[in-house]
Amino acid sequence: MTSVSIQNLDLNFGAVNVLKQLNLSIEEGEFLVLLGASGCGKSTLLNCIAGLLDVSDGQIFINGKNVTWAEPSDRGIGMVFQSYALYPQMTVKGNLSFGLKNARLPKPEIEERVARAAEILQIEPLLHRKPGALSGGQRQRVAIGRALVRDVDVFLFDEPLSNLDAKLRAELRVEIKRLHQKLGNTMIYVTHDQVEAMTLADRIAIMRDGLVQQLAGPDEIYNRPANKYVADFIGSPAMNFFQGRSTSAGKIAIGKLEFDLAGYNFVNGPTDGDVWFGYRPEHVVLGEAARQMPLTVEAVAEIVEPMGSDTLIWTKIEGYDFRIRTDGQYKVAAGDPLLVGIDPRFASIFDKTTEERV
Amino acid sequence: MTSVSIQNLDLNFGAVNVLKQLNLSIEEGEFLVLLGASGCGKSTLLNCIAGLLDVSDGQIFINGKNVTWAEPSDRGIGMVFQSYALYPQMTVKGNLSFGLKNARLPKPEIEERVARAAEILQIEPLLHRKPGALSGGQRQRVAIGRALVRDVDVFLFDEPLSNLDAKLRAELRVEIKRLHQKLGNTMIYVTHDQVEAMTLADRIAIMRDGLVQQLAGPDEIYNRPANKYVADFIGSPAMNFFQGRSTSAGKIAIGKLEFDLAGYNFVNGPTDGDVWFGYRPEHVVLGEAARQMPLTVEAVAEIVEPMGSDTLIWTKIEGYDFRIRTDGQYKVAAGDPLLVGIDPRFASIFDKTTEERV
Amino acid sequence: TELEVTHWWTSGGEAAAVAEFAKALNEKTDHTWVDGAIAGSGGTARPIIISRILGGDPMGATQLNHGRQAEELVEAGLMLDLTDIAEEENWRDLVHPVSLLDSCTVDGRVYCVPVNIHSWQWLWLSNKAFADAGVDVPSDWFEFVEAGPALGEAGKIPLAMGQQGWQVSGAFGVINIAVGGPELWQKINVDKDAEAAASPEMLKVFDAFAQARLLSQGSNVQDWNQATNMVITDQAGGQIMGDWAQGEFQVAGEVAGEDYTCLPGLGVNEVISTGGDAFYFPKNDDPEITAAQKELASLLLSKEVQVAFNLKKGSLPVRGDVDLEAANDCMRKGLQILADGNILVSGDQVLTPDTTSQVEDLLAEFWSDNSMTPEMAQERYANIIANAD
Amino acid sequence: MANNMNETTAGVVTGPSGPKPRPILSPRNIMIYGTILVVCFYYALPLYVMIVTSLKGMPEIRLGNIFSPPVEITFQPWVKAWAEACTGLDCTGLSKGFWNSVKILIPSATLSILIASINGYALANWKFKGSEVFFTILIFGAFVPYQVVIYPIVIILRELGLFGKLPGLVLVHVIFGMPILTLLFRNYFTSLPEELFKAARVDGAGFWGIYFRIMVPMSLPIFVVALILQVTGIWNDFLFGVIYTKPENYPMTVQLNNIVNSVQGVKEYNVNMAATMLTGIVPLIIYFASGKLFVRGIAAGAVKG
Amino acid sequence: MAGATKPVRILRNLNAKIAALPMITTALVIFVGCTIWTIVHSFTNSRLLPKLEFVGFAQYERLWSTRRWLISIENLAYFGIGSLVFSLVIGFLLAALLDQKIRFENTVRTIILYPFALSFIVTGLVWQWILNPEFGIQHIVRSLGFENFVFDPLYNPDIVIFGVLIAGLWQGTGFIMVILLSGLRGIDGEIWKASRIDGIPKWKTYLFVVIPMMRPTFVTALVIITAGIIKVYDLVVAQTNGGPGIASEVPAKYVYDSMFRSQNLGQGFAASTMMLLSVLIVLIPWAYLEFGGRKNGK
Ligand SMILES: Nc1ncnc2c1ncn2[C@@H]1O[C@H](COP(=O)(O)OP(=O)(O)OP(=O)(O)O)[C@@H](O)[C@H]1O
Ligand SMILES: Nc1ncnc2c1ncn2[C@@H]1O[C@H](COP(=O)(O)OP(=O)(O)OP(=O)(O)O)[C@@H](O)[C@H]1O
Ligand SMILES: [Mg+2]
Ligand SMILES: [Mg+2]
Repeated sequence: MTSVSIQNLDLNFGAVNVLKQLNLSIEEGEFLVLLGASGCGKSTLLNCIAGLLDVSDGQIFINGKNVTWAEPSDRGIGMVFQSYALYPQMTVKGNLSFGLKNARLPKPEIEERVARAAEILQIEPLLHRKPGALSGGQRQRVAIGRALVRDVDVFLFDEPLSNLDAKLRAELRVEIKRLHQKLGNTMIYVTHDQVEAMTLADRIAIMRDGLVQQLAGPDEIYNRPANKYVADFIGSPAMNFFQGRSTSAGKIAIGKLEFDLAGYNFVNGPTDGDVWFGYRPEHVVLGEAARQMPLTVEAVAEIVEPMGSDTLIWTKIEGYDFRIRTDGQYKVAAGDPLLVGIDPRFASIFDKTTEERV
Repeated sequence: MTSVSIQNLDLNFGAVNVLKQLNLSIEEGEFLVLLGASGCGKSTLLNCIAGLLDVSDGQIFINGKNVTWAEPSDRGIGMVFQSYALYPQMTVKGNLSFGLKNARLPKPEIEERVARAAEILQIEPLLHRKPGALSGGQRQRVAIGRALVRDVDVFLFDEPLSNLDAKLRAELRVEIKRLHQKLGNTMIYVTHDQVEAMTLADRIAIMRDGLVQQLAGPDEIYNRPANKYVADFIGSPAMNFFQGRSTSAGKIAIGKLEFDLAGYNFVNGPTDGDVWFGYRPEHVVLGEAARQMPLTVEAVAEIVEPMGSDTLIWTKIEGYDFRIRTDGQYKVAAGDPLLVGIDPRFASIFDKTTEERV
Repeated sequence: TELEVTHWWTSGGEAAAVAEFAKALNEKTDHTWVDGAIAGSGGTARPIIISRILGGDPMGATQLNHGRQAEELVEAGLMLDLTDIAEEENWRDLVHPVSLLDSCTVDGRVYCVPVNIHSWQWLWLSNKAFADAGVDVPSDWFEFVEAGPALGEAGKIPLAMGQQGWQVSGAFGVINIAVGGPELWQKINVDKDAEAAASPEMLKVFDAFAQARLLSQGSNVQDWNQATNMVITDQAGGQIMGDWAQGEFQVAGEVAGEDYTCLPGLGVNEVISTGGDAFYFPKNDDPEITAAQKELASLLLSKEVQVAFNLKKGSLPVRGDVDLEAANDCMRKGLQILADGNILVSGDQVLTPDTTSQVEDLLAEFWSDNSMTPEMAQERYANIIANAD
Repeated sequence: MANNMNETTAGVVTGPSGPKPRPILSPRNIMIYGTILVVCFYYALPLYVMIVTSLKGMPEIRLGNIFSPPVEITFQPWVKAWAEACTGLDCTGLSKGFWNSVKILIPSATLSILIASINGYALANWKFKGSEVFFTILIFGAFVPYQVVIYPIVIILRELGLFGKLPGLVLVHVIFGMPILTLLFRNYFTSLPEELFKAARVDGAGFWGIYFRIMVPMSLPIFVVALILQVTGIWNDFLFGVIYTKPENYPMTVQLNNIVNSVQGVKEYNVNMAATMLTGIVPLIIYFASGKLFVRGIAAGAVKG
Repeated sequence: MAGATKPVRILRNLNAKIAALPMITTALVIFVGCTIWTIVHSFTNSRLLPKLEFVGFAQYERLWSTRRWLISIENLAYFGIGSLVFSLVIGFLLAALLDQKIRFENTVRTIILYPFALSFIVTGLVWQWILNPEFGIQHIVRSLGFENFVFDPLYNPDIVIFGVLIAGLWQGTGFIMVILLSGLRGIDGEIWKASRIDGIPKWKTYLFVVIPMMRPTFVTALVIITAGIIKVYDLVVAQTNGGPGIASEVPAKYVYDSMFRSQNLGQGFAASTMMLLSVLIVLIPWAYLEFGGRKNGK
């Protein structure tokens, strides 16, 4: 069943058209991540769903009800903010129960809900502290708790982890994932952190300038990006791109290199035309094993960046910057010759003009 | 030759002892990275070297000269700040030449130096713009240029990239590396980003609470961390730790598991005692290959985080959280059984009480 | 040389009078009068004058009420000693009554020039107001009080009174002398006899004062001349005010006896107190200015100037030998009383400013607060007198 | 709002769509704008009364009510207030006081802002031993009632030979402007990135070099705020003007008070109001002209700190 | 080369020290020196001229037995509490009103703030005029037919101080409003969003969430108001000059009048010392909370 459905949503700030006829449909219990560069309209979309912004056009349905004009508190949503937005003068318990008290729930009911949320989030010992006395991670948990107690159908997260340091971020990421597994609510999660998006999402919506570029599972987004923007956006270090010409015979020419695209999964079969040939740094095979690959190129390591677990190698192929990511145990120094193997099965090819996947 | 030498440096803010009898010696042309958690005193140390803070005790030598009490501009250093710290009301050219004008250099000389720096950094077209009209990366380059024109011996960088987005950060990191290769100056670089530290440094100094914990090359820091703090600090996801008991016979017992530490490179040979057994997530071998490892354990994947290029698997071994990082192509789902292989050669073992490497 | 002269004569009549001084100085000497008028009452102006003298930026000459206000300034040696001119011109014989000059004298040396005699003891009545109310113009305070209700019915305010403390306290002094008699007044103010202040006779004075308070209900003006103006415009029956009020009647073109009536000593005890204004000359380093100061000092006492000034001001000259042909009905009454020797020293001369302002505060409070009974006021009054020095 | 939540199946455009209708005359709007109207009325009323009264003739004032617009507009009160109103013999109106105020204002404002900005800069960026102590004393000074120090300052000015002279009054304004302005500047300079200051030091700029070349050009908003505060504060000052000057140097406020209190016969309310307007006009112009800048600067300097 | 030896302490930052000289002089000579001078002389019987003839606490005894001083203190208390409460409440209500995304915000704010540009002298005169029963509000209302309407605060000793308060508030609330408004604007927008999602009515959010969060801003406003209250002088001089009677006297005026009008400096010094003391009573706990607290609690 569809949990949240957005139809032809338009949102303008004055003359600026931030969301453009956006359609999105989220299944019940799904974890959807909105991913995109800063300013692409992620928060705006989330605010529209929450009812914090008045839409300019279109409709929003939550659990089948048209909530386009409903008050935020009547929509059955909970929201967790980047800055936590805890009420600083109230204790954790006060924060959790403020909304409930206001809805005039009976006292025992409030107590029970707060206790349950505190248990789920393991913040029982903190209930009588004020937010000022909590660490970033604890605050974040309280913020989630505030949505939890309200027994909502849909959770909205607006970059809930971006104020935390890397280590804590990784931990809380896992906790949110666990929470989702336990509660099974629909969750919509905004981030611009790829790792979060990849690890948390059932489906990812990649947004750009108020439009959804691709809506698919993490795997598909990573392996079969729908267009060059998505391909470039996802992955670190970014995908390597070459300009080339493909033929309907399933071959491709990049500069002086020519090779067969055997194994590449075409959308509509091979065609003639100028294309971008994209290849992820981590799919490169180095050393002797490269000789078995459909394309083998000789290159020189320009810069080597050992990162412990991996090593990044910067080189040039056919005049294009080419990044390679390899095992941290692979020993190479700047200036060393490299044997680079490329397998078209892992490549992504896009039309030169439309930049759509072919 | 030693380029920068710090002897018994103490720095107090009022009653707070931020740097504690710190000693550090940096070779000419070396790229030293100061890495550490927030608040450990990295910036403070850098400011002491630059002369922006008066030391409480100890001495600082730059190129053999005692500069402990010299003015910042007389120390032969250039500094690049996190927030760029460009003079907003001056053009790029004004920014670059401000220091030279202050030093009353002749005009043609100034022109020449600015031109050279602009060329090196490829910011010639920007010379007449104001910082407000530059992108983050361009600003950073101007900030570096400001150090460059002054023809200094030592470059100090205080988290120069931390305000930039991930993509740009990766690019500029490479540029700084290139610059260092080209100029060959001594560079001291503060960061709390591990990737930057690992990729840029000739040597890394890991700091904690005003003390240097380990000073070594990236490789050694990663593979042979000197103590548990360093081991835990470096690497993402963090190293897995088990409490165990080692014997002088070179064996170790972790809960019900017992195995031989053959191949582990002891500092002083095996001893009896309680230890921490640390193992990096990326050194775990999965699947059938695990059977060949000295220790093979069966476990169940609790959470699986696909990250495109890699996959993180969270599991439990002997009651300890255990993280595994594996190839993005490795398919596994939450709840699947795993065969986990561990090789003591890649482990790090620390004394339980001193937390020093054994 | 330019001589800056500060004073607080800013109402119409006063300004016209002081202009006579200025004219005399400008015409008769080669000095120029630089006017330094400070608006408000003496209470506002005195601090400014004093702080300037203390601040080392003295004016050429300044008005002050003689008496104890300047005592300390003189003692501190900040005032020019005028004894040599005084002796040369024989002021001791000229000045009448001579007590005025005594007030200017400290340790046998003269430090100020009295310029006029001001007496507080006047009740100014609007003839037309009484005509409107259908009663005769009263001939003393008690008749006035009786006429009060009639005036009230005719829509007039019986007694006009400005709300400033000095006016209230001045009126109190007048009623004190009129109702309680000069001896009582002397005992309290000169001898600081607290018992007298607490005596039943004094209570009568307070009762009369409370009556006056009642008669003045609805008089909301601040300045004395606004109150005078109420009499001039026949909105009020009368006003207790010093002889300077005369100047206002004159400026308004009213004629004594016809348009208004004056009752010295409230028509009860025809005594007048001989306070008045005096000019002091702060010491100055510049000998030229010192010379000019001395010239001004003698000019102020000269016959013509005295006549011209006092006619405009409505006050009495300090010289017994001037002939005020132009003087009107009221002024003549005053001169007559003066000639008869029915005189008293003025409050300024016998009380320190500190005591004066305490009394003013008390009476102002009494005046504005109808719930304060005469007994309460008397008790506090006696207290102040007991502590006065 | 529940009536808006019609049951619908996704995909069909039924029920609420597009922006939520917001009637202009909603109770909320009526209440808000109603209140605003009343508030504006209250705040604007005195200004209105001043203007209206100053344009009426005396007879009209005696008859009519103070709120009714003038039947016959006359500028005579303004002319009188400016050039003819008397204090004692001196009938030059406010014009002299106006120029005195200008003469007091310009050096006082300039000097106090200059000194305070340098103080603030030294305190923000060049802390030395004891600087915080002096600063604390200074801030306490902002709250010391003037009455406590009025008299000793008379003595100090006398000893300096400045009493009653313009430089003396300027000095007093500089002194009493210092605490608040210094606080304002210090807060502002502290809010500038410290790294900028460090960068300039590495570039070899000294105390004055950094102040003039780096700090001042970046600090326009706070200078504007300081300017407005000082201009209005000094222009509106009464107490110091009364105590530390003499009549020929009286600032406008003191003259205003004099003129208003020099009653000749009846109070000429129209002249008084014209004089009042004239006295208020300079700060009002400054204030209206700077408008938003002032509000923004206050936020930067006052609330942050 | 310079630097090898530790330089003389006092010469470090020499320029900064020179530049701070005016501040140091002011702080020491005026705020410390003059204050001490005044306090010392408050124990003397100085009259017109300061002299060091000590009389112990006599001046203070007299001060506290003087009715006018007691009335001044009482007035100050009424005026102070009134200004504090009304400035903050009205200021906040206005700020909240302006925060409702209204149209013409700039105009409205300008109208509310402009009186701040006017001096107390001007303020006092205008309100004296408006509150004058013969011309002002009372007259108008009466001429509308309410013959018995009485509104003459400036002529009624019991309420005159509130007449002064009305004028004071008119002059000052705009500024407080601006400060509070910028404090309001500084509140994280996400707090508002969170409270909307929790379904909390606006007024409750203001009351329970926003106002507590604005504590620092309120403190700033409070300090500004308090400092102003104690100094109130011009307004009273221009509006009522202490009258009717002595019903609207204030301490600042008492000091001034004692010093210059009554020529009793010692009394004036004693009164001003009391004023200083009351400032310190307000200020020291505040400073302790602000600065002492910050150090400990970060
Ligand atoms: N209140 C507003 N008024 C005008 N424009 C706005 C407003 N809020 C956002 N915008 C604009 O709308 C666009 C989308 O903003 P939004 O906050 O949704 O971006 P985002 O994707 O959340 O970015 P980020 O990752 O930085 O949070 C941006 O270009 C922004 O400038
Ligand atoms: N001016 C100061 N006064 C008092 N303490 C300070 C001051 N500056 C820094 N500290 C303290 O000194 C310690 C070290 O600060 P420092 O800025 O050197 O940390 P850092 O390692 O650079 O951290 P970060 O990664 O956050 O920049 C911190 O605990 C900090 O609180
Ligand atoms: Mg956002
Ligand atoms: Mg730092």
